Amino acid sequence: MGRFVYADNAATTPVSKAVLEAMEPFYTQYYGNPSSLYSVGRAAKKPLELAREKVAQCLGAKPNEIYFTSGGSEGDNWAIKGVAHEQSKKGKKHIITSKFEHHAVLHSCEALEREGFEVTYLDVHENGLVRPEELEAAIREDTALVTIMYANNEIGTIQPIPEIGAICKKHGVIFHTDAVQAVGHVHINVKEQNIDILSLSAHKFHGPKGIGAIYIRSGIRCPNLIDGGAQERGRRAGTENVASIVGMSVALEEACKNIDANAQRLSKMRDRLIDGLLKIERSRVNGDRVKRLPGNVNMCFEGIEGESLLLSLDLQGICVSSGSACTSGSLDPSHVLLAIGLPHEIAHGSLRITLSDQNTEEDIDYILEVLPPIIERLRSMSPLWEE
Amino acid sequence: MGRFVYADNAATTPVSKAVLEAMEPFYTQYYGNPSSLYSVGRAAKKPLELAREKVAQCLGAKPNEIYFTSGGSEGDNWAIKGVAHEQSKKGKKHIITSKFEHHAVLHSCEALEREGFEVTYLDVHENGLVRPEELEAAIREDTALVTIMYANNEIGTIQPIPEIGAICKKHGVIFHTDAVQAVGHVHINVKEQNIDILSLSAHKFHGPKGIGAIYIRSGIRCPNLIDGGAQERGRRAGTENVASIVGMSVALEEACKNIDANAQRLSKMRDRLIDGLLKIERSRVNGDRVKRLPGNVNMCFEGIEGESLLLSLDLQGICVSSGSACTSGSLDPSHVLLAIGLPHEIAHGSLRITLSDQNTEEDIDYILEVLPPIIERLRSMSPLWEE
Amino acid sequence: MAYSEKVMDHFANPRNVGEIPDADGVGEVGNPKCGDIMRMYIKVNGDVISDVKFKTFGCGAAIATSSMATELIKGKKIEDALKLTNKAVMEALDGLPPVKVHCSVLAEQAIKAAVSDYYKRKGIDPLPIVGEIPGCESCACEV
Amino acid sequence: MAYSEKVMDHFANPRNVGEIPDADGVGEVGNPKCGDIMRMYIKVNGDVISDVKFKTFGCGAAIATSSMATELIKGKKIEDALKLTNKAVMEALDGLPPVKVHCSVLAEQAIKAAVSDYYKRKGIDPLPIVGEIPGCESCACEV
Ligand SMILES: Cc1ncc(COP(=O)(O)O)c(C=O)c1O
Ligand SMILES: Cc1ncc(COP(=O)(O)O)c(C=O)c1O
Ligand code: FES
Ligand code: FES
Repeated sequence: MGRFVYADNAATTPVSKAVLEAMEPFYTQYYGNPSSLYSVGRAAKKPLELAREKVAQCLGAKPNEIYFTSGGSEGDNWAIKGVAHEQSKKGKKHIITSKFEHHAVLHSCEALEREGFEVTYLDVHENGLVRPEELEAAIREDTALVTIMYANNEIGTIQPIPEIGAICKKHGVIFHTDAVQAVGHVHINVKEQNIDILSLSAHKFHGPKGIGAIYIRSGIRCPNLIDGGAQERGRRAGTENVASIVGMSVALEEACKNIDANAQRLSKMRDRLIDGLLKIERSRVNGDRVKRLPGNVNMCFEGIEGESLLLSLDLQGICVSSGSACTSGSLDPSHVLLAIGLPHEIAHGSLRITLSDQNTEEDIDYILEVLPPIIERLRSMSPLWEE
Repeated sequence: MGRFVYADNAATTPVSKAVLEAMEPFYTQYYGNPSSLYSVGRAAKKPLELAREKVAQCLGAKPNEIYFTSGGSEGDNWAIKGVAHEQSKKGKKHIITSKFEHHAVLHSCEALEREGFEVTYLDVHENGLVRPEELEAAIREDTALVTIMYANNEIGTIQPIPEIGAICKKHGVIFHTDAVQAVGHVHINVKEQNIDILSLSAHKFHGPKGIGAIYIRSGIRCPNLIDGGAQERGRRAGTENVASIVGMSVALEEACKNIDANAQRLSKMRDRLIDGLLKIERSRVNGDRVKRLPGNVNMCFEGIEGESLLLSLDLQGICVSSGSACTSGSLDPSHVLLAIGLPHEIAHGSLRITLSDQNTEEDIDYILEVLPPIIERLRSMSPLWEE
Repeated sequence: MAYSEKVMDHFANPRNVGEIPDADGVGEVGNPKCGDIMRMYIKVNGDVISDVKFKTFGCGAAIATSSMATELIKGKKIEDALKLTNKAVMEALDGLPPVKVHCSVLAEQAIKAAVSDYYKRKGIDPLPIVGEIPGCESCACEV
Repeated sequence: MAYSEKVMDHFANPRNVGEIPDADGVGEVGNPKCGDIMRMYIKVNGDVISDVKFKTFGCGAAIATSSMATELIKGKKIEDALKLTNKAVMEALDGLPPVKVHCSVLAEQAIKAAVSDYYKRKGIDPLPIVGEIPGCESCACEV
């Protein structure tokens, strides 16, 4: 095995050195409960509030609009179930989302359907983009919530968030976006983009796993998912995970500081990789080539199946995915690829390569060197492939 | 300032060196998403399942009955709201709990009351103990759930869990216990004690904050609180916080290994501290002196208010609390102390000192030296104190 | 929630603690049930508060605001002392956490209560001068 | 989910991959929609399977079970080959993750399908010998 290339940064990212260093003191030195009044408690409280300010700043929000969560899934559940239950008191029991949201959103919506809510799943078309006019047409008198992801986790397409925000504002409907894949990678400003609620997760931008945040515009009612102590101004109970919160804020600050430079460098690498792989016959790119995350490559190769492709790459030291990490173990093809209209047999042959700022041009060279012969080999074994 | 004594271990504990060392590799080396198939993913998956086995073993449960959560509050909310909603399908809408549960339990119950559930709050009497016969008398045809904490977080009283478990079993009612304060400190065996669901939180036994676990007996239906990806066998979505989960398992293993030695040493220290402080006139111990956590001291001193007491102790390097950490900032006296029948003015003057294995006899000496003159000084300033 | 250094200083070294056995006016406000009681003693010389002492049962902020309030009115004319607002006390202490604002209100009221008592003892109706002193109901806490 | 070393070995170096142009029997099972197709070619000499080759579109487990299954029947009598169960294939691979059990079922079925084809070509009704070969409906996946 020659090289090691981690290129599944949409699944998770390594924690950066600076982040780890920022976290460590909170385990053994400033370990106090931030709600405590004495010295080691206060020593934990201040950095907690500083972290909140940093996160707020990166989103264009106010610190008191930020609540810390245990990650993206919790944020999505809280936002969707909370707003839905609150709005249903006024008889609003309709939700609009898209067909290719993350399962944290889709399964939250399904849970609400079982409770009697009605959900409209917007089409995402061949290019993997929601159409604002279709969204507007779907809004009804009793629409409680619109929840559309900022960027898709498999094919990386970036949704027309400002347009959606404007439409929701115009119709007085609350707008939530699952921005787990977007935060730290593209410019977000919740005020300018009329976002009411936004969920994020630290481990997608070199922060630790198991920590995230939710922005809830002040004035928006979203009852608690986790009741209990008075932490997070009474809206999210549980002793604060100070170390991880501080780590997340450092990671986010770093990501946002370098957002333009990273985007420029990564999208160049991404495009070189896509163009190189498109030379493989009967291959295709999934999702819009322009409105996509800087580091996202998602392609299908006919005649082969995704898992055997990624295992073969793993044997060569390359970590990538087929579908998303959280559905591996499932036999169904990606709901995202089906949503953009791929037939089942092609959807099974997808490959997702997601780059971060830690990847290099040499990584791209290596993937371009290793991948084509693997595809050739798998195709030679495939009964679906007849040249 | 002479000494530094951290004696608020019921609020939170420092992370031990061994735990931190066990965590670190998962931030920068085995950072893969444990759901991923490739090398760095598998390197995270194995320790995750090993951690599950360790936690299961400490509780006398099976590994597939353990689900990782973001802490005690999430576990309590999941258990209580989940079971309640599931049981309500059969028309069971009655819950039994106690008057002095943690707010994660009480506020979950209150949320259910707003949805139409009925809740019986059992008395905890002067000694801070639920009476099994009163529990049995409260069980009705439509009782969905009994939720009684294992040990109280303020006064440390240990509830008659095996008796409660037996009664619930006899009546076919699901029994949840918030064991956040008990796990790692007293012997627990969910099977022998007929516990159906148990929530725990790592930061109470030298594990990190923001991570916990819930035991759900196999066969018990408890719908998800957090829907989404297929993690935790589809019952708790979210990319696993591998570092913290491993840290928790190491901390719990350590705590359970030394449980008897620690209990013996701590209860001796606890009793010496209590006996020493009882020499202060008009002081009292709150909660049963025998059925209490090894490290818990909770006392009231008439004529003074708790916060000024703890601030004075902080100025001398001693970290303790008045009430519980998560309600500080509230002006109400502790609901726990009111529940055991203390009048408001006395409940305001409470002090909680909670020891861990890291405390020493010298710490006790220091507290016994510093505390009496502080009380004397505060009483001399108090209009409620006339000698 | 964290206290300013000024608050901690006045908490750790409160000024004017104690009683004035032959006080000209004594006022007590608060309620043991909510965990705060302030009792203030004043000595009046002409129209000047020549001495003031306090006893407080309460949190750190209650003790600090008592101390600061006594400092601010000591040696002042009664009419000026009555102008002392809880805001002025808070500002002098470099602020208080939001949940502790009521303590400064208590300090303001304690002074008024002491002055009221002074007028009452002199047979003067304090109401037109001092105004109503709201009871515990003015704070958020349920007694 | 993690594969055993044996599975990874058979995945990385599959035995008997390819086609037999002049095969005596060819069987194909699975469905592209569910992401697994196995095609097996057998050469029969008397009552012995003298050669076997496969082509598989599918996951790592599908390729490894195909490889292992061909190894296990090569050179065996037809009647013994038909006794090969998916369990035996799994055991020979040191186990499979639960979600991948169906792949071993597919391998068992592919052999049966090839043998059926062999009998059919010889004008013999395979049903009494080979039995029913269940289709995709035998697996949990929705096609
Ligand atoms: C008895 C009890 N239950 C629940 C909790 C909540 O745990 P966490 O803060 O980890 O959410 C705590 C402590 O904070 C507790 O002491
Ligand atoms: C778009 C999207 N939403 C939500 C999540 C869930 O985040 P987490 O795993 O932190 O709960 C993820 C990734 O896992 C994601 O990519
Ligand atoms: S007097 Fe303190 S809150 Fe009412
Ligand atoms: S053939 Fe693969 S699951 Fe049906």
